[in-house]
Amino acid sequence: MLERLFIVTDQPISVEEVTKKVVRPEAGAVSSFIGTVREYTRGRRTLSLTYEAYRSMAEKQLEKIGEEISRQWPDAKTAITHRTGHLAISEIAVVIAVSTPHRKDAFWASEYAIERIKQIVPIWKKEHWEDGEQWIGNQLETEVYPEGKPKGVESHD
Amino acid sequence: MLERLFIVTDQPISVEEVTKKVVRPEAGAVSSFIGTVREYTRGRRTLSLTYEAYRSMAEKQLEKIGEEISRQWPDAKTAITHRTGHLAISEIAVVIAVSTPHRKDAFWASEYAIERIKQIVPIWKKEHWEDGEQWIGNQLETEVYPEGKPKGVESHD
Amino acid sequence: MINVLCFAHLKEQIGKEQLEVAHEKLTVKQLLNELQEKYAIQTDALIVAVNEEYADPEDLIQSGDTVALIPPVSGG
Amino acid sequence: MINVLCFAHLKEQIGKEQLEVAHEKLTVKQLLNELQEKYAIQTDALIVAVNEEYADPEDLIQSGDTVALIPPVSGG
Repeated sequence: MLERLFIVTDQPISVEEVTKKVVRPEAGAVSSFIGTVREYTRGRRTLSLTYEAYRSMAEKQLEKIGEEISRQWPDAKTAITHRTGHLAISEIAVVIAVSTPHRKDAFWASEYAIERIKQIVPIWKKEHWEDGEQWIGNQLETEVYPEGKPKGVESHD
Repeated sequence: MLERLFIVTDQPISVEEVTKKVVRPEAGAVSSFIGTVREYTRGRRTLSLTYEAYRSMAEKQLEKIGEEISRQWPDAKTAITHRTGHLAISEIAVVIAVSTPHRKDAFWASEYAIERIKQIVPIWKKEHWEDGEQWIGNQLETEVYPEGKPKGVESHD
Repeated sequence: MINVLCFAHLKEQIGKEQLEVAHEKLTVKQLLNELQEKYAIQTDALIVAVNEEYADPEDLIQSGDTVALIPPVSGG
Repeated sequence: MINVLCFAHLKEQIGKEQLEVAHEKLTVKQLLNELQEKYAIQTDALIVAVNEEYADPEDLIQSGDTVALIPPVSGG
Protein backbone atom coordinates (compact mmCIF):
# COMPACT_ATOMS: atom_id res chain seq x y z
CA MET A 1 0.00 0.00 0.00
CA LEU A 2 1.65 3.19 -1.19
CA GLU A 3 -0.73 5.49 0.59
CA ARG A 4 -2.02 4.99 4.09
CA LEU A 5 -5.78 5.37 4.12
CA PHE A 6 -6.38 4.94 7.86
CA ILE A 7 -4.29 7.12 10.09
CA VAL A 8 -4.14 8.30 13.69
CA THR A 9 -1.84 11.29 13.98
CA ASP A 10 -0.85 14.05 16.38
CA GLN A 11 -0.45 16.47 13.46
CA PRO A 12 -3.13 18.84 12.09
CA ILE A 13 -5.33 17.19 9.45
CA SER A 14 -5.72 18.50 5.92
CA VAL A 15 -9.24 17.99 4.55
CA GLU A 16 -7.84 18.30 1.04
CA GLU A 17 -5.27 15.57 1.58
CA VAL A 18 -7.72 13.04 2.99
CA THR A 19 -10.24 13.82 0.27
CA LYS A 20 -7.67 13.46 -2.51
CA LYS A 21 -6.90 9.90 -1.44
CA VAL A 22 -10.35 8.72 -2.52
CA VAL A 23 -10.90 10.78 -5.69
CA ARG A 24 -10.69 8.52 -8.75
CA PRO A 25 -12.04 8.36 -12.31
CA GLU A 26 -14.82 5.90 -11.55
CA ALA A 27 -16.22 7.90 -8.64
CA GLY A 28 -18.27 11.02 -9.20
CA ALA A 29 -19.06 11.80 -5.59
CA VAL A 30 -17.08 12.22 -2.40
CA SER A 31 -18.73 12.78 0.94
CA SER A 32 -16.37 14.11 3.56
CA PHE A 33 -17.20 14.35 7.21
CA ILE A 34 -15.16 16.76 9.30
CA GLY A 35 -15.49 16.60 13.05
CA THR A 36 -14.38 19.78 14.80
CA VAL A 37 -14.10 20.76 18.44
CA ARG A 38 -17.39 22.32 19.51
CA GLU A 39 -17.40 25.04 22.13
CA TYR A 40 -20.67 24.20 23.88
CA THR A 41 -21.86 20.70 24.70
CA ARG A 42 -24.96 20.22 26.80
CA GLY A 43 -24.79 23.91 27.67
CA ARG A 44 -21.30 23.66 29.10
CA ARG A 45 -18.42 25.60 27.64
CA THR A 46 -15.47 23.57 26.47
CA LEU A 47 -12.12 25.35 26.37
CA SER A 48 -10.20 22.59 24.59
CA LEU A 49 -10.04 18.84 24.18
CA THR A 50 -7.41 16.17 24.51
CA TYR A 51 -7.70 13.02 22.42
CA GLU A 52 -5.79 9.93 23.43
CA ALA A 53 -5.60 6.83 21.27
CA TYR A 54 -4.41 3.28 21.42
CA ARG A 55 -2.83 4.15 18.16
CA SER A 56 -1.85 0.85 16.58
CA MET A 57 -5.19 -0.74 17.40
CA ALA A 58 -7.12 2.41 16.46
CA GLU A 59 -5.63 2.35 12.98
CA LYS A 60 -6.55 -1.31 12.65
CA GLN A 61 -10.11 -0.54 13.71
CA LEU A 62 -10.36 2.31 11.20
CA GLU A 63 -9.21 -0.13 8.56
CA LYS A 64 -11.90 -2.52 9.71
CA ILE A 65 -14.50 0.22 9.24
CA GLY A 66 -13.18 0.66 5.71
CA GLU A 67 -13.68 -3.07 5.12
CA GLU A 68 -17.21 -2.94 6.52
CA ILE A 69 -17.99 -0.09 4.13
CA SER A 70 -16.57 -2.04 1.20
CA ARG A 71 -18.81 -4.95 2.05
CA GLN A 72 -21.92 -2.77 2.16
CA TRP A 73 -20.95 -0.46 -0.70
CA PRO A 74 -18.58 -2.48 -2.91
CA ASP A 75 -17.68 0.49 -5.11
CA ALA A 76 -16.74 2.77 -2.21
CA LYS A 77 -13.24 3.89 -1.33
CA THR A 78 -12.68 5.19 2.19
CA ALA A 79 -9.96 7.21 3.93
CA ILE A 80 -10.02 8.29 7.58
CA THR A 81 -7.61 10.36 9.62
CA HIS A 82 -8.12 10.95 13.36
CA ARG A 83 -6.14 13.45 15.36
CA THR A 84 -4.74 12.99 18.86
CA GLY A 85 -3.34 15.37 21.45
CA HIS A 86 -4.49 18.79 22.55
CA LEU A 87 -7.04 20.53 20.30
CA ALA A 88 -8.44 24.04 20.47
CA ILE A 89 -12.04 25.01 19.65
CA SER A 90 -12.83 24.56 15.94
CA GLU A 91 -9.75 22.43 15.28
CA ILE A 92 -10.32 19.30 13.21
CA ALA A 93 -10.49 16.05 15.19
CA VAL A 94 -11.39 13.67 12.38
CA VAL A 95 -11.81 13.64 8.62
CA ILE A 96 -13.63 10.85 6.83
CA ALA A 97 -13.76 10.78 3.04
CA VAL A 98 -15.72 8.24 1.02
CA SER A 99 -15.96 8.22 -2.75
CA THR A 100 -18.59 6.30 -4.67
CA PRO A 101 -19.87 6.33 -8.24
CA HIS A 102 -23.24 7.63 -7.02
CA ARG A 103 -23.74 10.27 -4.40
CA LYS A 104 -26.35 8.68 -2.10
CA ASP A 105 -23.93 5.90 -1.25
CA ALA A 106 -21.20 8.38 -0.36
CA PHE A 107 -23.44 10.08 2.21
CA TRP A 108 -24.62 6.83 3.75
CA ALA A 109 -21.13 5.37 3.91
CA SER A 110 -19.50 8.38 5.54
CA GLU A 111 -22.31 8.62 8.06
CA TYR A 112 -21.82 4.94 8.78
CA ALA A 113 -18.11 5.54 9.30
CA ILE A 114 -18.52 8.27 11.91
CA GLU A 115 -21.06 6.17 13.83
CA ARG A 116 -18.69 3.22 13.85
CA ILE A 117 -15.73 5.34 14.96
CA LYS A 118 -17.75 6.30 18.00
CA GLN A 119 -18.40 2.61 18.69
CA ILE A 120 -15.28 0.58 18.01
CA VAL A 121 -12.17 2.75 17.70
CA PRO A 122 -10.06 3.02 20.87
CA ILE A 123 -9.81 6.79 21.08
CA TRP A 124 -10.83 8.84 24.10
CA LYS A 125 -11.66 12.46 24.56
CA LYS A 126 -11.03 14.59 27.61
CA GLU A 127 -12.97 17.83 27.83
CA HIS A 128 -11.32 20.81 29.51
CA TRP A 129 -13.73 23.31 31.05
CA GLU A 130 -13.28 26.52 32.98
CA ASP A 131 -13.90 24.64 36.21
CA GLY A 132 -12.37 21.25 35.58
CA GLU A 133 -11.80 18.48 33.11
CA GLN A 134 -13.20 15.03 32.46
CA TRP A 135 -12.71 11.98 30.26
CA ILE A 136 -15.86 11.55 28.21
CA GLY A 137 -17.47 8.22 28.66
CA ASN A 138 -19.30 7.05 25.61
CA GLN A 139 -19.64 7.63 21.95
CA LEU A 140 -23.12 9.08 22.13
CA GLU A 141 -21.79 12.02 24.11
CA THR A 142 -24.73 11.79 26.45
CA GLU A 143 -22.96 10.50 29.52
CA VAL A 144 -20.02 11.77 31.49
CA TYR A 145 -18.46 9.54 34.11
CA PRO A 146 -19.31 11.44 37.28
CA GLU A 147 -16.00 10.66 38.93
CA GLY A 148 -13.92 9.82 35.95
CA LYS A 149 -15.22 6.27 36.04
CA PRO A 150 -17.21 4.45 33.39
CA LYS A 151 -20.70 3.24 34.17
CA GLY A 152 -22.65 0.59 32.32
CA VAL A 153 -21.46 -1.82 29.70
CA GLU A 154 -20.86 -0.85 26.10
CA SER A 155 -21.55 -3.23 23.31
CA HIS A 156 -18.60 -3.31 20.95
CA ASP A 157 -19.73 -4.93 17.78
CA MET B 1 -20.78 39.99 3.96
CA LEU B 2 -17.02 39.72 4.22
CA GLU B 3 -16.82 36.26 2.79
CA ARG B 4 -18.76 35.01 -0.20
CA LEU B 5 -20.43 31.75 0.66
CA PHE B 6 -22.04 31.01 -2.72
CA ILE B 7 -19.73 31.18 -5.68
CA VAL B 8 -19.61 30.18 -9.33
CA THR B 9 -16.02 30.32 -10.57
CA ASP B 10 -13.86 29.24 -13.48
CA GLN B 11 -10.95 28.57 -11.10
CA PRO B 12 -10.10 25.22 -9.44
CA ILE B 13 -11.93 24.72 -6.15
CA SER B 14 -10.17 24.12 -2.85
CA VAL B 15 -12.09 21.75 -0.59
CA GLU B 16 -10.21 23.16 2.39
CA GLU B 17 -11.24 26.72 1.60
CA VAL B 18 -14.93 25.98 1.18
CA THR B 19 -14.94 23.85 4.32
CA LYS B 20 -13.20 26.52 6.39
CA LYS B 21 -15.95 29.02 5.65
CA VAL B 22 -18.45 27.03 7.70
CA VAL B 23 -16.27 25.85 10.60
CA ARG B 24 -17.25 27.71 13.76
CA PRO B 25 -17.16 27.20 17.54
CA GLU B 26 -20.82 26.21 17.86
CA ALA B 27 -20.64 23.55 15.15
CA GLY B 28 -19.03 20.19 15.78
CA ALA B 29 -19.74 18.62 12.41
CA VAL B 30 -19.15 19.56 8.80
CA SER B 31 -20.40 17.47 5.94
CA SER B 32 -18.75 18.27 2.66
CA PHE B 33 -19.90 16.99 -0.67
CA ILE B 34 -17.39 16.99 -3.50
CA GLY B 35 -18.66 16.32 -6.99
CA THR B 36 -15.92 15.17 -9.39
CA VAL B 37 -15.91 14.38 -13.07
CA ARG B 38 -16.65 10.69 -13.48
CA GLU B 39 -15.11 8.79 -16.35
CA TYR B 40 -17.96 6.40 -17.10
CA THR B 41 -21.65 7.32 -17.11
CA ARG B 42 -24.20 4.81 -18.31
CA GLY B 43 -21.33 2.73 -19.66
CA ARG B 44 -20.05 5.51 -21.89
CA ARG B 45 -16.58 6.94 -21.46
CA THR B 46 -16.39 10.65 -20.81
CA LEU B 47 -13.15 12.37 -21.79
CA SER B 48 -13.92 15.71 -20.21
CA LEU B 49 -16.78 18.04 -19.33
CA THR B 50 -17.64 21.64 -19.94
CA TYR B 51 -19.83 23.48 -17.45
CA GLU B 52 -21.59 26.65 -18.49
CA ALA B 53 -23.47 28.84 -16.02
CA TYR B 54 -25.78 31.80 -15.99
CA ARG B 55 -23.40 33.02 -13.36
CA SER B 56 -25.18 35.88 -11.63
CA MET B 57 -28.43 33.95 -11.38
CA ALA B 58 -26.67 30.71 -10.44
CA GLU B 59 -25.04 32.42 -7.45
CA LYS B 60 -28.43 33.79 -6.42
CA GLN B 61 -29.93 30.31 -6.67
CA LEU B 62 -27.11 28.82 -4.59
CA GLU B 63 -27.82 31.49 -2.00
CA LYS B 64 -31.48 30.51 -2.11
CA ILE B 65 -30.50 26.90 -1.38
CA GLY B 66 -28.56 28.19 1.62
CA GLU B 67 -31.70 29.96 2.81
CA GLU B 68 -33.81 26.84 2.32
CA ILE B 69 -31.30 24.91 4.42
CA SER B 70 -31.38 27.56 7.15
CA ARG B 71 -35.16 27.28 7.30
CA GLN B 72 -35.04 23.50 7.67
CA TRP B 73 -31.93 23.35 9.86
CA PRO B 74 -31.78 26.73 11.64
CA ASP B 75 -28.34 26.05 13.13
CA ALA B 76 -26.73 25.14 9.82
CA LYS B 77 -24.19 27.25 7.94
CA THR B 78 -23.72 26.50 4.25
CA ALA B 79 -21.09 27.33 1.62
CA ILE B 80 -21.17 26.19 -2.00
CA THR B 81 -18.72 26.72 -4.84
CA HIS B 82 -19.46 25.48 -8.36
CA ARG B 83 -16.89 25.41 -11.12
CA THR B 84 -17.40 26.37 -14.77
CA GLY B 85 -15.35 25.82 -17.91
CA HIS B 86 -13.48 22.79 -19.13
CA LEU B 87 -12.84 20.01 -16.58
CA ALA B 88 -10.77 16.86 -16.87
CA ILE B 89 -11.69 13.49 -15.33
CA SER B 90 -11.51 13.59 -11.50
CA GLU B 91 -11.47 17.38 -11.36
CA ILE B 92 -13.78 18.96 -8.81
CA ALA B 93 -17.01 20.41 -10.23
CA VAL B 94 -18.71 21.39 -6.99
CA VAL B 95 -18.00 21.58 -3.27
CA ILE B 96 -20.77 21.91 -0.72
CA ALA B 97 -19.96 22.34 2.96
CA VAL B 98 -22.54 22.45 5.73
CA SER B 99 -21.73 22.78 9.40
CA THR B 100 -24.20 21.99 12.16
CA PRO B 101 -23.94 21.42 15.90
CA HIS B 102 -24.96 17.78 15.39
CA ARG B 103 -23.72 15.53 12.66
CA LYS B 104 -26.96 14.00 11.33
CA ASP B 105 -28.18 17.42 10.27
CA ALA B 106 -24.95 18.10 8.40
CA PHE B 107 -25.39 14.99 6.27
CA TRP B 108 -29.04 15.67 5.52
CA ALA B 109 -28.45 19.29 4.69
CA SER B 110 -25.55 18.70 2.31
CA GLU B 111 -27.45 15.94 0.56
CA TYR B 112 -30.39 18.33 0.25
CA ALA B 113 -28.07 20.94 -1.27
CA ILE B 114 -26.73 18.72 -4.04
CA GLU B 115 -30.25 17.58 -4.96
CA ARG B 116 -31.41 21.19 -5.17
CA ILE B 117 -28.42 22.24 -7.25
CA LYS B 118 -29.47 19.67 -9.81
CA GLN B 119 -32.98 21.14 -9.81
CA ILE B 120 -32.82 24.91 -9.66
CA VAL B 121 -29.35 26.26 -10.41
CA PRO B 122 -28.82 27.42 -14.02
CA ILE B 123 -25.67 25.46 -14.80
CA TRP B 124 -25.30 23.09 -17.73
CA LYS B 125 -22.91 20.30 -18.44
CA LYS B 126 -21.61 19.20 -21.81
CA GLU B 127 -20.05 15.76 -21.98
CA HIS B 128 -17.19 15.19 -24.38
CA TRP B 129 -16.83 11.60 -25.60
CA GLU B 130 -14.48 9.90 -28.01
CA ASP B 131 -17.14 10.05 -30.70
CA GLY B 132 -18.93 13.29 -30.02
CA GLU B 133 -20.24 15.66 -27.42
CA GLN B 134 -23.62 16.57 -26.00
CA TRP B 135 -25.28 18.98 -23.61
CA ILE B 136 -26.79 16.94 -20.80
CA GLY B 137 -30.46 17.47 -20.40
CA ASN B 138 -31.63 17.03 -16.88
CA GLN B 139 -30.44 16.88 -13.35
CA LEU B 140 -31.10 13.20 -12.90
CA GLU B 141 -28.52 12.35 -15.53
CA THR B 142 -30.86 9.82 -17.07
CA GLU B 143 -31.71 11.61 -20.27
CA VAL B 144 -29.60 13.03 -23.04
CA TYR B 145 -31.19 15.25 -25.65
CA PRO B 146 -30.87 13.10 -28.77
CA GLU B 147 -30.17 16.02 -31.06
CA GLY B 148 -29.03 18.55 -28.58
CA LYS B 149 -32.64 19.47 -27.89
CA PRO B 150 -34.54 19.22 -24.63
CA LYS B 151 -37.54 16.93 -24.41
CA GLY B 152 -40.31 17.08 -21.85
CA VAL B 153 -40.99 19.72 -19.25
CA GLU B 154 -38.96 20.06 -16.09
CA SER B 155 -40.57 21.19 -12.91
CA HIS B 156 -38.48 23.87 -11.27
CA ASP B 157 -39.77 24.21 -7.78
CA MET C 1 -36.09 46.41 -26.09
CA ILE C 2 -35.93 43.08 -24.31
CA ASN C 3 -32.57 41.46 -23.73
CA VAL C 4 -32.62 37.65 -24.19
CA LEU C 5 -29.77 35.42 -22.92
CA CYS C 6 -29.13 31.98 -24.44
CA PHE C 7 -27.23 29.10 -22.83
CA ALA C 8 -25.91 25.62 -23.56
CA HIS C 9 -27.32 23.99 -26.71
CA LEU C 10 -29.60 26.99 -27.37
CA LYS C 11 -26.62 29.28 -27.62
CA GLU C 12 -25.17 26.90 -30.21
CA GLN C 13 -28.43 26.51 -32.13
CA ILE C 14 -29.25 30.19 -32.22
CA GLY C 15 -25.61 31.03 -32.73
CA LYS C 16 -25.63 33.91 -30.27
CA GLU C 17 -25.29 34.41 -26.53
CA GLN C 18 -27.65 37.32 -26.56
CA LEU C 19 -30.63 38.54 -28.60
CA GLU C 20 -32.55 41.77 -28.60
CA VAL C 21 -36.28 41.60 -29.11
CA ALA C 22 -38.21 44.78 -29.91
CA HIS C 23 -41.31 44.72 -27.71
CA GLU C 24 -42.77 47.03 -25.12
CA LYS C 25 -44.63 44.30 -23.25
CA LEU C 26 -45.52 40.65 -23.82
CA THR C 27 -45.96 37.42 -21.88
CA VAL C 28 -43.31 34.76 -21.42
CA LYS C 29 -45.42 32.44 -23.55
CA GLN C 30 -45.69 34.97 -26.36
CA LEU C 31 -41.95 35.53 -26.35
CA LEU C 32 -41.26 31.81 -26.52
CA ASN C 33 -43.67 31.40 -29.44
CA GLU C 34 -41.93 34.18 -31.27
CA LEU C 35 -38.47 32.74 -30.69
CA GLN C 36 -39.62 29.26 -31.65
CA GLU C 37 -40.80 30.50 -35.03
CA LYS C 38 -37.87 32.73 -35.69
CA TYR C 39 -35.06 30.34 -34.67
CA ALA C 40 -36.70 26.93 -35.10
CA ILE C 41 -35.91 26.00 -31.50
CA GLN C 42 -37.85 23.65 -29.27
CA THR C 43 -39.24 25.67 -26.38
CA ASP C 44 -41.38 23.06 -24.59
CA ALA C 45 -38.73 22.19 -22.02
CA LEU C 46 -37.44 25.72 -21.54
CA ILE C 47 -37.95 27.63 -18.36
CA VAL C 48 -37.69 31.36 -18.60
CA ALA C 49 -36.07 33.61 -16.03
CA VAL C 50 -36.96 37.28 -16.01
CA ASN C 51 -34.38 39.45 -14.28
CA GLU C 52 -32.82 36.35 -12.70
CA GLU C 53 -36.05 34.93 -11.26
CA TYR C 54 -37.91 31.96 -12.73
CA ALA C 55 -41.13 33.10 -14.40
CA ASP C 56 -44.42 31.48 -15.37
CA PRO C 57 -45.79 31.41 -18.95
CA GLU C 58 -48.34 34.13 -18.20
CA ASP C 59 -45.88 36.50 -16.50
CA LEU C 60 -45.31 39.79 -18.25
CA ILE C 61 -42.00 40.88 -19.74
CA GLN C 62 -41.38 44.58 -20.29
CA SER C 63 -38.92 46.55 -22.28
CA GLY C 64 -35.66 46.78 -20.30
CA ASP C 65 -36.06 43.33 -18.74
CA THR C 66 -33.37 40.69 -19.06
CA VAL C 67 -34.81 37.34 -20.04
CA ALA C 68 -32.88 34.08 -19.89
CA LEU C 69 -33.84 30.91 -21.73
CA ILE C 70 -33.05 28.12 -19.29
CA PRO C 71 -32.86 24.56 -20.62
CA PRO C 72 -33.21 21.82 -17.99
CA VAL C 73 -30.19 22.28 -15.75
CA SER C 74 -27.45 19.71 -15.26
CA GLY C 75 -24.99 21.16 -12.76
CA GLY C 76 -23.65 19.46 -9.67
CA MET D 1 4.53 -11.97 31.87
CA ILE D 2 1.45 -10.19 30.52
CA ASN D 3 1.76 -6.63 29.34
CA VAL D 4 -1.25 -4.44 30.26
CA LEU D 5 -1.87 -1.06 28.63
CA CYS D 6 -3.96 1.61 30.34
CA PHE D 7 -5.71 4.55 28.70
CA ALA D 8 -7.66 7.69 29.52
CA HIS D 9 -8.95 7.91 33.09
CA LEU D 10 -7.55 4.46 33.91
CA LYS D 11 -4.05 5.61 33.13
CA GLU D 12 -4.58 8.49 35.55
CA GLN D 13 -6.16 6.34 38.26
CA ILE D 14 -3.56 3.60 38.07
CA GLY D 15 -0.84 6.16 37.57
CA LYS D 16 0.88 4.18 34.82
CA GLU D 17 0.56 3.65 31.09
CA GLN D 18 1.70 0.09 31.35
CA LEU D 19 1.62 -2.72 33.89
CA GLU D 20 3.22 -6.12 33.97
CA VAL D 21 1.25 -8.97 35.42
CA ALA D 22 3.01 -12.22 36.26
CA HIS D 23 0.82 -15.03 34.92
CA GLU D 24 1.26 -17.86 32.50
CA LYS D 25 -2.39 -18.08 31.53
CA LEU D 26 -5.71 -16.66 32.76
CA THR D 27 -9.03 -15.47 31.44
CA VAL D 28 -9.92 -11.88 30.67
CA LYS D 29 -12.38 -11.97 33.52
CA GLN D 30 -9.78 -13.24 35.97
CA LEU D 31 -7.36 -10.54 34.96
CA LEU D 32 -9.98 -7.83 35.41
CA ASN D 33 -10.87 -9.13 38.85
CA GLU D 34 -7.24 -9.06 39.85
CA LEU D 35 -6.74 -5.51 38.60
CA GLN D 36 -9.94 -4.36 40.24
CA GLU D 37 -8.72 -5.54 43.62
CA LYS D 38 -5.20 -4.32 43.26
CA TYR D 39 -5.91 -0.84 41.86
CA ALA D 40 -9.45 -0.20 43.11
CA ILE D 41 -10.68 0.47 39.58
CA GLN D 42 -14.16 -0.07 38.20
CA THR D 43 -13.95 -2.75 35.54
CA ASP D 44 -17.64 -3.26 34.70
CA ALA D 45 -17.58 -0.98 31.67
CA LEU D 46 -14.15 -1.99 30.43
CA ILE D 47 -13.64 -3.91 27.26
CA VAL D 48 -10.40 -5.77 26.96
CA ALA D 49 -8.34 -6.10 23.82
CA VAL D 50 -5.82 -8.90 23.55
CA ASN D 51 -3.13 -8.27 20.96
CA GLU D 52 -5.21 -5.47 19.48
CA GLU D 53 -8.42 -7.48 19.08
CA TYR D 54 -11.45 -7.11 21.33
CA ALA D 55 -11.83 -10.13 23.59
CA ASP D 56 -14.65 -11.76 25.55
CA PRO D 57 -14.56 -12.31 29.33
CA GLU D 58 -13.85 -16.03 28.92
CA ASP D 59 -11.06 -15.62 26.38
CA LEU D 60 -7.64 -16.78 27.49
CA ILE D 61 -4.66 -14.51 27.94
CA GLN D 62 -1.20 -16.01 27.83
CA SER D 63 2.22 -14.87 28.88
CA GLY D 64 3.62 -12.62 26.15
CA ASP D 65 0.23 -11.19 25.19
CA THR D 66 -0.42 -7.50 25.17
CA VAL D 67 -3.68 -6.64 26.88
CA ALA D 68 -5.35 -3.22 26.66
CA LEU D 69 -7.99 -1.96 29.07
CA ILE D 70 -10.44 -0.09 26.88
CA PRO D 71 -12.91 2.26 28.57
CA PRO D 72 -15.96 3.19 26.48
CA VAL D 73 -14.53 5.05 23.53
CA SER D 74 -15.29 8.67 22.70
CA GLY D 75 -13.44 9.50 19.53
CA GLY D 76 -14.88 11.12 16.45
